[in-house]
Amino acid sequence: MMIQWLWITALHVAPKWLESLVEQLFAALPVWLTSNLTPTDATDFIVWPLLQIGVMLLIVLTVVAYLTLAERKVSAWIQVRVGPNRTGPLGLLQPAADGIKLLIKEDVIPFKADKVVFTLAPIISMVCAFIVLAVLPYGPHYASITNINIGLLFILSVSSVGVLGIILGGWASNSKYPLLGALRSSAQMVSYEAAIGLTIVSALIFTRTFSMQGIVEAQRSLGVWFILFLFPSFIVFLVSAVAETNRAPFDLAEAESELVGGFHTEYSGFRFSIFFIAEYTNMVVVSAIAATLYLGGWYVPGMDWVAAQLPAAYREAALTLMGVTAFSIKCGAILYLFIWMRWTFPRYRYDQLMELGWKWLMPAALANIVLTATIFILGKELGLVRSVKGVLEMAWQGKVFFTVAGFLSLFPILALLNAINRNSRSFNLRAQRTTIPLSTRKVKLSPGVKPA
Amino acid sequence: MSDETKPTSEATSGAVTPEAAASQADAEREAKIAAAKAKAAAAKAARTASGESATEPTSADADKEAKIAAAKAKAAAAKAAREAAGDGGDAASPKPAPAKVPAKAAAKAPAKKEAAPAYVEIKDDPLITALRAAFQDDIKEAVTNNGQQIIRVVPERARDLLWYLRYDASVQFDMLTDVTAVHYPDRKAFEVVYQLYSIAENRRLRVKAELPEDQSIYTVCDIWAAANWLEREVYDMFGITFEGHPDLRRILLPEGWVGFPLRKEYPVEYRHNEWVAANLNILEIPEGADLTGKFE
Amino acid sequence: MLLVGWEALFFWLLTLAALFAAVFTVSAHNPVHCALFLISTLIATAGLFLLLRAEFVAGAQILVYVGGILVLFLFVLMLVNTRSEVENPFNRQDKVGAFIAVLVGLALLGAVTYTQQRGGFFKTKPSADRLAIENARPDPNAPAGVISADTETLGVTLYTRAVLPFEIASVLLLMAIVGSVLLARDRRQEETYD
Amino acid sequence: MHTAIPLVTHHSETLFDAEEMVLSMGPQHPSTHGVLRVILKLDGERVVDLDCDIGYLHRGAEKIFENRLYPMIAPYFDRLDYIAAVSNGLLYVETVEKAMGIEVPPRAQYLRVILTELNRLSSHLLWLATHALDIGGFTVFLYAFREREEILKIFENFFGARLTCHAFRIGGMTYDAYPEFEAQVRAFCDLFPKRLEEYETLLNENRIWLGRTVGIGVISAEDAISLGLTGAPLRGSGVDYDVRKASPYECYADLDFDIPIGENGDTFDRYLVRMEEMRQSRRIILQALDRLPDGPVLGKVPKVIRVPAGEVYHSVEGPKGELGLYLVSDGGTKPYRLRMRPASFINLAALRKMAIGSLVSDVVAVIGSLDIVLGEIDR
Repeated sequence: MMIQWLWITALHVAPKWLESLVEQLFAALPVWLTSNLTPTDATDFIVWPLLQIGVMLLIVLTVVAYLTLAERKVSAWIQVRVGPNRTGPLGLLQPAADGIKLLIKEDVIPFKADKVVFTLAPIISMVCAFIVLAVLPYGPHYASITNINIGLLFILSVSSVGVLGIILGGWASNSKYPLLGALRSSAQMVSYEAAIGLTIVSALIFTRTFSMQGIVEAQRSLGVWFILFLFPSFIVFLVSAVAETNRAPFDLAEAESELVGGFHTEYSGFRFSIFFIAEYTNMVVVSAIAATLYLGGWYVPGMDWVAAQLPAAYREAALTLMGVTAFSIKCGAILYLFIWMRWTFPRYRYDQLMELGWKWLMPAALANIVLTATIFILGKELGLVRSVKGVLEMAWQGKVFFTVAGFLSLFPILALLNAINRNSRSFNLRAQRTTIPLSTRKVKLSPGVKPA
Repeated sequence: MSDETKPTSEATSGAVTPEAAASQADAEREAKIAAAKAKAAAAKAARTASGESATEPTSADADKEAKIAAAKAKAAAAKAAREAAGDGGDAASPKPAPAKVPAKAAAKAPAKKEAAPAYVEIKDDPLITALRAAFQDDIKEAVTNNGQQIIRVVPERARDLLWYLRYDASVQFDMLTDVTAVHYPDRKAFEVVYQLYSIAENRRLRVKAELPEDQSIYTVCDIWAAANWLEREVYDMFGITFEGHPDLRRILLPEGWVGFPLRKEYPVEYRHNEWVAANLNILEIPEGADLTGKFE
Repeated sequence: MLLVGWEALFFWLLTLAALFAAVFTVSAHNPVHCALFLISTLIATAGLFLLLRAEFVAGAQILVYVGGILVLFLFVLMLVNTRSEVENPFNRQDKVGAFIAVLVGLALLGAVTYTQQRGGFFKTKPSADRLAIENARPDPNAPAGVISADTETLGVTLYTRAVLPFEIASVLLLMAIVGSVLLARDRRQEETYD
Repeated sequence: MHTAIPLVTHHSETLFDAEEMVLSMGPQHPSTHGVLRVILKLDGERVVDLDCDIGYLHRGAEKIFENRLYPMIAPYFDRLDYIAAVSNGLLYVETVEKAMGIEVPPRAQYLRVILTELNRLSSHLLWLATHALDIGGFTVFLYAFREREEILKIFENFFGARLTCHAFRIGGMTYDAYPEFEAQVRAFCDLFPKRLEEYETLLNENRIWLGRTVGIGVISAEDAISLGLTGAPLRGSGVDYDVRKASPYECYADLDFDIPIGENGDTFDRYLVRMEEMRQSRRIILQALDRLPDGPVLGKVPKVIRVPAGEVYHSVEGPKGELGLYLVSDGGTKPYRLRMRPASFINLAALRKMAIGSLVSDVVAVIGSLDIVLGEIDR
């Protein structure tokens, strides 16, 4: 009531008000722009970023397209098949064919769907997946688009918004399977985001920064990868990351054998392909985070030495080249792991997924924070590590200490998990025998009981 | 199950209840049909009754009833109607007479004879002997054919017999392998066939109950859970009503289908055009079309 | 802190977006749409935090509110009768609501006027506190690898000076969780599920 | 009451009330193995009640049987359980032979056993494939199809068909085995155990697989018997009943094999039972190959097949369970009534008992473990 009233009064009492505002705005705009947008500003803040974004989108979309091909090829290899090999040499044009097929398909919007949200959902998914690409450290210097202060937090936040795409898509379809998929997805995301966030906290103890480049630099200055210090955290992250990207064995939101396709059951053609691209982009993002946090990002021990051998003019370029290559290889390895997992494991059940999230990964992540902090303080007290201008410095003794302590901290965590899950059903599954009696024998049945 | 329908081995309440449950409307319909056919049947029945009695495998009792029916068709139809409505006096008797059935069977049975199957009476089997002792004349015969044991029982006691075989007999038949029916249009009857199996004794037994058309039989759902779907299928295919069945719906054919395909009078090639048009929306019925659906 | 140039532009854009989304949040007919507008409001607010150079707060706001709480909102909305359209999103509480809204608006206006009088929301120099933080913050173009002063300040404050309120809040939330679990599980459910 | 911009699309319908939701699973659903439709009543994801809607594939087979000459009926059986066409064909010819008292020559008996067991293997492999696929193990699916392909190649050579195999004739076989038959079957049997181990490596100790199958769809021995379950669902519950042992047909009495028996009656035990059955089938095939006698493959059969009046019930152990056939003859050239006891049909009836109270995902797993074929259920 009030809102309408306010609107009406605002527009009716002074109809000229809005017009004059617009007029003033347009009059002021050129002046404002010239005063605020110097040519250098324009190149720095508009031209360069747009160029970088364009190049990166091109590269990432190609990578994503070929990731789908890689997925199919790897799965074919795992399953002793050939895989796509008809479109182009070795099936290399398959992604293009797939893309064209999806583009020219009929775009169906269900009659009873909430059309606005239905259209919005894939866009949310893809935009969020792509925004994150801006802060990934592909390599040193020119090879990354931007380096923001809260890089890691930014990635987590944006990908948590990306979940909305799945949820809203499932809801807006106005159909039961997508709704179930959306329900599953929202529960799953909330649970596993918590686990991811917590496991990253323990990594932050060593990285001392949220900035993605900063994390790489931290490892570069130490000359080690944090996977050595943070092995339990890495495992928790990896498992949660698979869940976060909705991939098997955690692909409950789509679960084609149960929910027919889950949240994207009603999507077709281009809209479906947007979801598809978003999913694979998310895979790339998550593997990039894992590579950055635990595997040194674009840093490989010894690359500085190699660069130092070269003439000074080539150093930067060589470093960049090596960095980008190393980063791609690391991401590729993790992506391969994801694909491998998908084609090996059966699918979790909804409640088992929740159990894994809340009773295994969460306690492990929490315990790991405590343990890592304790280890860090211990190392600090022993004088093995000192903080210089926010970056850690340590000698080889420190590195050995943290490595050993990191791996040893697995045991208390496992002990804790054992204590928590000792009596749960899933914990005792391995006790299940896998052979069955063969001898022909008559089973003793209780005598038939007459129903009353 | 309510007390009323709970069967016991000595009382015959179980045998009577289907009759009691049959509605008055049913009985009236029966009476009308019987009355309408009576006149025509009387002459025909008189001609065929003697031949029928020789081959009819059920009992001399039926034959006797048939003769009565042939002589006094109208009276028999009235009696059938009364019994269908559930005559209290008749219910108390240990062996309810299947009155209306042979009357109609006799009335419509064709003169064609069947070759007598090689059924051999079972003589010395402790289980069968015990059954005979417990059920007396309700077991019409116990025979073997192709080496397989068959018990024929009056439909009213079929459930009691199966209950007995499941729980009380010396060989407990714990598995109901199959329930099916066979239609004998010339006798105007179905044979409801129960295939039993005892896992412990590795023994099979077939129980058959000859059920007049339009009469219902008791469910055995609560004795063997397997009977649920099997009886539904029999209902679906033959239209036999199983009383006390918790969920008697069509199972293979869609809801709303007309007719029971495995009855002999149902044509092999048949399309229920009305149903197809209404439910599948693939057929437009032209004006004045023949909706019987029989193919040329 | 002066609002000039691009900052001003973004400030106004984000503010308007937040305000309009907030209005639609209460006036939308479909609960899920309401949640969507609420999300927009929160994201716009996060943008405002960014303008204030409080990157950590901005990130945490999106992560916690959008990624966590509103996803749960949507979860609940989908579980319950999702398709019920509220014909009139306003009920008899709207008068009370309007009154409170006006009250809060006046209070905010007063606060803005007050700060302006103290010297500086739109016009003049920033306050001494803010200046201190501004000066403490490293140059934005400085090499990465350093926790932003904002994050550090927040962390230190939260775990030293504000530790008691922080803990009280967490205990309160814990109680709320336990309570809601107890309320949600009725006897019938427990019997069927256990 | 409207805001300035119309933002809201109007939905008039209520999707479901907060308590329960009715979900129609099928007839077009990836995991209902054909055109089964399961109507689930859900509380969240938990199944409160369910009902099976079958009959989408109903072809009136039993009605057709009554109007066909005896030799004409046999091919219809291949189309009932199209996954186990050989077993179905065997059931029919044996029933007629039993009713007519025809003696089948020993070579035909052994060949029939070999082919039936191969068919059991292929059926079980298809079950394993789809069961694993339902639970999300896609790789097992393709592995199992790889081995099934080997069997189908043998079938193709023998029968000329891969799916609706038909070479059994009343009184024996239509033709003898092709020359390389024995070698090919032996080669397959040599390969097969390794492949079985491969599947078991992927599944047996897999925590997710165990989590999805152990304790899911439990059915006690008493319930299983009462529901008339046969085949692996019955044996998985610990009841030792296999028609091949209980009332041996063909030459099964001469062959040495074991019947695996489960204990818990859950999906995992049914899985184990079938896996072991595959090993036993291989044993049977090898033994039968070793003893394969020479001689004719077709016994003395009258020109016009006329079953003497009477009735006979015969059953064989199909891959899905006990396949029974009840033949009532009036002495003519067509059966008066031919009733097939469909194992899948009766096994499927147990779904309700097994799945109520579990989750949607479990329903899929249980349907997979029941190993149903809609062609046989709907007939």
